[in-house]
Amino acid sequence: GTLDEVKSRGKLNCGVSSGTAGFSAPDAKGVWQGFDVAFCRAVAAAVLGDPMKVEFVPTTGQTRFTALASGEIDVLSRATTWTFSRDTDLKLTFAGTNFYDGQVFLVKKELGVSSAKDLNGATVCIQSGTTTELNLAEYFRINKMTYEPVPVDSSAEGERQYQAGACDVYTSDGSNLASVRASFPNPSDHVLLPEIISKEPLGPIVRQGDEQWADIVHWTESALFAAEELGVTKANVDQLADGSDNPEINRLLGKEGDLGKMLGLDAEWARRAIAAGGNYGEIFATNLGDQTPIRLERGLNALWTKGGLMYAQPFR
Amino acid sequence: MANAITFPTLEPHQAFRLSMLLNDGRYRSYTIQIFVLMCLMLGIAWLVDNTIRNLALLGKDFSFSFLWSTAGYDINQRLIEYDTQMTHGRAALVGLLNTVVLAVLSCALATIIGVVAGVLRLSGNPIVARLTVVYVEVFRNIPLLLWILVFGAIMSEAVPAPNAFKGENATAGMILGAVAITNRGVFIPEPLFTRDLGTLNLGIVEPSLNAIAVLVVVIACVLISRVLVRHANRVQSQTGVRPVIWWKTMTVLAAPPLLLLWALGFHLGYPELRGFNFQGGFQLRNALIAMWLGLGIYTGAFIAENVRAGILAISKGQTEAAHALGLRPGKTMRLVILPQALRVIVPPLISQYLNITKNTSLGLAVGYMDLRSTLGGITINQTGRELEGMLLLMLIYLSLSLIISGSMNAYNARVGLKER
Amino acid sequence: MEPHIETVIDRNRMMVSDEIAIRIEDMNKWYGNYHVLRDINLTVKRGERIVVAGPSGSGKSTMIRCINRLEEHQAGRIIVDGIELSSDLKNIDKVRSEVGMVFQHFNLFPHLTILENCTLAPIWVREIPRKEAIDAAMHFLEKVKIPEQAHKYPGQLSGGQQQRVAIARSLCMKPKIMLFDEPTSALHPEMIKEVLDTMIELAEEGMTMLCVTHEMGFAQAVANRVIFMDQGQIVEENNPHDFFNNPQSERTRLFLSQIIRH
Amino acid sequence: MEPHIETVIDRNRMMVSDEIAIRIEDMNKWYGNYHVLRDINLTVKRGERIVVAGPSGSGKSTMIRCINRLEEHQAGRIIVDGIELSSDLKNIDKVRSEVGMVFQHFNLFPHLTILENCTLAPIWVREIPRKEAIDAAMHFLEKVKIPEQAHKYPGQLSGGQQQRVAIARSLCMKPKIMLFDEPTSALHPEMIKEVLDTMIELAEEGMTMLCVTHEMGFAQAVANRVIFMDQGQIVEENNPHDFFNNPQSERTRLFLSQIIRH
Amino acid sequence: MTERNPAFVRGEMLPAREPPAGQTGLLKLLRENFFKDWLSALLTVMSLIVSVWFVCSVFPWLFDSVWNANSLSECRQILAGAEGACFAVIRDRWTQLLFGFYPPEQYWRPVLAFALMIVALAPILFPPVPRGLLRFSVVFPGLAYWLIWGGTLWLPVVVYGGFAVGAVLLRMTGRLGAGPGAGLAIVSALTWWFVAPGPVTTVLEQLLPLSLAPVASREMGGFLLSIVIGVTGISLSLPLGIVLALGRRSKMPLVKTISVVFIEFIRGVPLITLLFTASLLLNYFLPPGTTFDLILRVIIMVTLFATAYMAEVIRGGLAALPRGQYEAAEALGLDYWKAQRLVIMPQALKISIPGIVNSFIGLFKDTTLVVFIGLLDPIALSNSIRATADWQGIYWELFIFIGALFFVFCFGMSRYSMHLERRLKTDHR
Ligand SMILES: Nc1ncnc2c1ncn2[C@@H]1O[C@H](COP(=O)(O)OP(=O)(O)OP(=O)(O)O)[C@@H](O)[C@H]1O
Ligand SMILES: Nc1ncnc2c1ncn2[C@@H]1O[C@H](COP(=O)(O)OP(=O)(O)OP(=O)(O)O)[C@@H](O)[C@H]1O
Ligand SMILES: [Mg+2]
Ligand SMILES: [Mg+2]
Repeated sequence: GTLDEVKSRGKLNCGVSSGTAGFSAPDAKGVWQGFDVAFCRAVAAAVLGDPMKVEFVPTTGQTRFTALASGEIDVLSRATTWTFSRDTDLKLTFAGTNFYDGQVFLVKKELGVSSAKDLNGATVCIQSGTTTELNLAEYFRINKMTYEPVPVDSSAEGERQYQAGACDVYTSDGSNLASVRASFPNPSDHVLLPEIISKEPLGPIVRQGDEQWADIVHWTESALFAAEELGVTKANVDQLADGSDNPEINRLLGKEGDLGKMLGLDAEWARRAIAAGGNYGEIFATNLGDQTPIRLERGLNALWTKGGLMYAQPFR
Repeated sequence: MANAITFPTLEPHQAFRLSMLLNDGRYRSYTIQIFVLMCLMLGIAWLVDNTIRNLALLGKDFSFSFLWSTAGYDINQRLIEYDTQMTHGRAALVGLLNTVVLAVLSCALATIIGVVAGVLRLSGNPIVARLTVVYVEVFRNIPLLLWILVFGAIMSEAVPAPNAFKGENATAGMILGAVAITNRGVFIPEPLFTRDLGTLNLGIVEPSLNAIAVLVVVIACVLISRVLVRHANRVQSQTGVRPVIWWKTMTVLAAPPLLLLWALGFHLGYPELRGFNFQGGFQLRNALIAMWLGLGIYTGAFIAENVRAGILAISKGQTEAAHALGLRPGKTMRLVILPQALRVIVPPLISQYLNITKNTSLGLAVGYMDLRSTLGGITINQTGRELEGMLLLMLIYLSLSLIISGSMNAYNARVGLKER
Repeated sequence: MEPHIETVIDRNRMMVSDEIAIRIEDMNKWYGNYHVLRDINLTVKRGERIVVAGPSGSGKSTMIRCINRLEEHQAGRIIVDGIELSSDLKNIDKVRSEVGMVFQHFNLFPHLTILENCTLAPIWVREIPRKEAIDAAMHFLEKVKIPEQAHKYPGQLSGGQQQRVAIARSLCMKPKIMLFDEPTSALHPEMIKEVLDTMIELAEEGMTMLCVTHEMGFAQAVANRVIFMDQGQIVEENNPHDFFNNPQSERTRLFLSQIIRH
Repeated sequence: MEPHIETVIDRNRMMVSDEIAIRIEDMNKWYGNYHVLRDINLTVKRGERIVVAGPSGSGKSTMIRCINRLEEHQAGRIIVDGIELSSDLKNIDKVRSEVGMVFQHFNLFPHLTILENCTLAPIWVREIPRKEAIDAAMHFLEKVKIPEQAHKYPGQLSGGQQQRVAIARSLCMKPKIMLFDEPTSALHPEMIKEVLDTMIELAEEGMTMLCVTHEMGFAQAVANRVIFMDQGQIVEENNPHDFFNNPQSERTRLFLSQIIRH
Repeated sequence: MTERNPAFVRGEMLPAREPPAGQTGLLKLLRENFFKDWLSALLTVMSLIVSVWFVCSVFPWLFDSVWNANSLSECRQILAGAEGACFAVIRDRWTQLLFGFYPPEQYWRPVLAFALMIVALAPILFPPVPRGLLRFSVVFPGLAYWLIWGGTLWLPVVVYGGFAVGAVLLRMTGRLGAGPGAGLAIVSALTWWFVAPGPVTTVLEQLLPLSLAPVASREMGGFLLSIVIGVTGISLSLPLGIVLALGRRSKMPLVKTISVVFIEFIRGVPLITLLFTASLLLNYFLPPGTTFDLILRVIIMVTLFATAYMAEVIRGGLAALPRGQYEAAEALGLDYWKAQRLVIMPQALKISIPGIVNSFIGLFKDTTLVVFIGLLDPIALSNSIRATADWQGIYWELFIFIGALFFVFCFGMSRYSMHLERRLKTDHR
């Protein structure tokens, strides 16, 4: 299975986007950074014991599924929406949702638009080859409005076109637009319209047919949620791993039970995954949160206990 | 030739031996060809077998039925009717038409630029010649993709947005009140008719009868003017003097179409700023313009070199001979230089057309919805039919190429110089 | 040097009129700062046949090309058939349609058949009906002995045949004067004779000819006068007999000795 | 026609053996539907020197090229040195290494030096050690009197020298038979003699030679037999003396008169 | 003037004189070159206006450029509203644009490989260079592979061993005739390549370790990637192109048809569809479960692409050879392959060098298309640079840098190929 391949190779091949601020982009030293990247590092830490043993494969909207199907990458972590046809027809397995997003519209304040319903006749920048494109077409169709699509092939390109005024509206996932807006010289000149026209559950994907590998990816993700729920952080994970009075933490970090073995990994897998970049909340904060230029709110991505949708399956 | 000396007589027909398969010129070529054929068949069989097994492994089949399912995505530039509820096949057709339109426009632009630059480069004026050299070298030595991106950037960065046309203190204005150059495209007046003859339903497309009527009349006028020219030729060959017919041909070419247009109530629909954008008129989108300029100017540099080479290939002696015979420069050009230069220029020109057609596939870079972006892009991406989609895509490009190179061969066969 | 010409034509049979065909007075020409032609003075009478000789680079071609204004002269006068060559385009046209020229490299139009080569100028310059132009062309092609090639293309003919076509093409304009610029020097030796024969025939008919050539046999057989040029000037001018047997100038002697040795 | 050959070599000194070198029986060849060679019959004995003459297009080159299978014949037989030419590639290779051929346009390999031209085939076909091949090549280059050019490239030599190299190159394969296809017709007249001299020397050594040429002086001096071809057939075959002085066929007479006048 | 009859002899030669006034000097130069007629004058004026406008609009921006900053916003602060370029991005990222993510401490390896490439090309491109260097040209590909990808030097050595095995077998089976001998040699070489590299390399490596730190091809990007793809594509396509060109000229109808179909197919589809084939389809055509490096797949497709064009270039070279060369080789008894190798190809290839250089320029420019399948060529890197928070919004500076580098490369090469063409022309005369 994929697990053995990864182990014998000694590297995890992880498909990411070649450049989306906050999610994945190489820095000046060529080290990949971002939310999607951090997730891959967690998987690598769990499986191989070293978060740096990841080979990042930049994929485009077009090549991503083929790269996965052909075995070029082991996991695709590229803000890909979980949809019915992708899951079934394209033979993919979604290993869970690690980011709840929704499609929104970004417009300039000076246009005086306050609702998406006012956008009749507008020119809309949109990344081609994404679900966004289909949502957009449907939304305008339902509301009996017309629009002029301007297809772009990357987020950076869409942003440039929007800024230059080549389109009135830029539509994309809310997280993306928030980071785009944040990077503008004066963000307050732009508004995100209140309508969220689609649900975009994003998450890592693996090939269909390798249940063990899908489980590993899914439970690594879950471990990160659970760690946040249980208050396990990058800082205290080593200390808690030596034993705590919470049995669930003990099970999670390999002190009790043999959950790791059931996955085909060793006992400390989750501990390493958490140590790699912290729990889910920490990953979010370092890549997308308030301290970053992107300044994204947790919103739906908060824990279920805090009004969000993030909910770890029980480690038992 | 009787000769007494005994001579080793050999049997006239040697029996077939196996070694002749390799040593006998007649059989060896068959041996080799059968060997090659077998290798080829084995190779193809191997590929097909792999493909079938891979498809089975992925649980996919091989079928083109996806072409008849709903596309769902939008195409901004469409020459025939299209909306999101139509099929992927229809979307591919729209893309194909966009490809063809772009190719035709770019070929025209490249030819004009190339011919002008090629001629200017040979002009005695050193400044102009130097500038054309700069143009040719700069464009030929930098990748086309970069140029397309640059033109895309120019069109969206250096050109005013529509709302710059708005209000009292507008910072931009329309050219002659009819053409608006904005960073969403160039808006030009569109032809409109007050008397609409309706449309002709041909199944796939529904062309407007007005357009057909205009086209028919124009073609008829061209044919008539050809008759006039032929008549002039006849008069010339009989009397030696060529009758002056330019005004007749002009009239024939211009008057009937103008009359028809008047009868149909032809007028121009001017673009107007309404709402977010200019409405009315004809919109040439940025992607089209960036691709058009990129392809046209880039390829123009190559054509300029071909043109220059073509003109240089006609030796100075030809001009001198024509002058010595008393032919004026204009006639020398028309009767002696051009017919010869064209023979040299046209074949490489057509292969540049071929390049343009293939290079339209870079439309993706600026979001031009050509065949590759529709069928080879969004459709494949949505349906996961990369095998079928790519095959179809390649076949279509191949047919376009074959059509173009076929026309080149026909031209070569027609004008090839006769040699000893 | 093999003499290609066996028969010396009867010079007296060809009358030289007193009319002046070409008159060049103190003509000078520069290429940039390079003084190619220096004080050229030459008068050619109608019916005269003049051979111009001289070392390479001496300006022979340039002089002859000035006569139908393929090159512009900068000082002095050239009067052809009573028309002075200046920058007046009308005059140039008139002169060019009176003066035929045959080049070293034939310069036939390769995209036209032999017949079309010959009728092009008559039809478009003289504005003669096509029928007549064709008849005339066939007549001249017969004269140069290749009427059967009329519908071939130049590329299909041998060098000698091509040069004869070039002569016929010039003749089709019915010129009063013919200029030849080394018409045989690009030809294979076997073909030189057929071209020279054609030229001799032309000379016998009394055509005014100015001929740059190194075929001394031809000069001896046909020329009324031989002109020797060097360094852009006319160095010696004489009748062929004296020119070859008793050259006056040192340079001529040197040149002749070289030519004949070669 | 200038006779380039002054000395008529002593024919008796050169023995003609009774062995047969080449035998052509009822050979026919077509180019498409065009019948180029018709019922050719010819026997050449070892040591014989045969000159083939005839008007252009009569099939001389084609016949000679059939002998080493540069062209394929379609009917009849060709037996060279006891080997019948058929489509058997081994036989063709054998024949080709016994038969040397010299072309009108030399066809030296311009990317190789003279010496490399001469050693190429011995090394790669005969598989002789390089050292020996070079010695042999130098020997033959001395024979054709250009050993000093051995390290130049063909482009640096004159036509005559190139043709002599071409002969030396053939000789390096130690052929039993040499074929010449108009070896002098692409040469400037001054260079013809040096090539003919080389060929005469070869003849004196008793090489079997089949030579297409229009050099009648050479034919008279060297040939045992002259063969006259026209329209793809052998029209006359005779000893040189009778051939030139007393031709039997009308066509031969016509041809000789043309050749000699030109 | 005087009538000079019958004879005239010039006593002393006339000296050369200066041309009359108005025929020389600046004025004439101007008049003749720039203002000959109204069209020329118009063109002159227009060209001047265009040049001046271009200079005025671009130069202030260029000269006012900022080289020291860490982000675009810092640049903007420094410029304080003035028009100016922010070349700090180049300063910040130029190594990335050149090498991609190649480990910085290993940069010397590709640089050395590039320098060696010039040495290896020298004997082919510059005739005065001693021919002996050709041996180095043969060794170079293996050496370059080792330098760039690292790993053990023994791997390329063992791969070269395959050629040696083939050559030895060809020698030994020479008696069998060319066809079977060559076949056997090819089969044995292929067997060697399939069987030997693994074990033999390991053994040799244990005996004498010669290793460099391995670098994955994924780490390569920028111009390094363009050059690697371009150079490998062209050099691999050369032998294949020769075979294909010979196939296209073959008298055997089947061989000819196959060659023509292949060439026309490849030349008839855009390169980008072939690249998509490499990234999307190649896996379908290979046995299930085989995956290999995307860059390798791209190189395969690019090689096929270049092969078709190369075959046409070489076919041109072959066609330019006079028939006599073939006939002379045949008459000397050389068989087809020997004639090709010793006589025909050396000449045809020499004639084709300008064409080959031009194909290389084209291919090198076309390597930018790999951006569409997610490889990090310079253009893709410029996109990902623009995706970082620091340089979001920067545009022209990156394009200018990339364009300038391409220009220098391609222009240099195209000049060189023109020079070659001229030299060939004089060589032939
Ligand atoms: N277009 C030109 N520009 C500059 N110099 C020229 C030009 N044409 C000819 N010349 C020079 O003018 C001189 C005379 O040239 P011309 O061709 O008249 O000589 P020629 O006597 O015909 O020589 P040849 O026997 O070689 O034809 C030569 O020195 C030549 O180099
Ligand atoms: N490859 C070919 N295909 C068709 N016809 C050919 C070919 N080669 C020669 N011929 C024709 O065959 C005839 C004989 O040609 P060949 O070259 O043998 O004549 P030749 O006697 O050598 O003439 P020459 O003295 O001109 O060399 C000619 O009519 C020629 O046109
Ligand atoms: Mg001259
Ligand atoms: Mg012949």
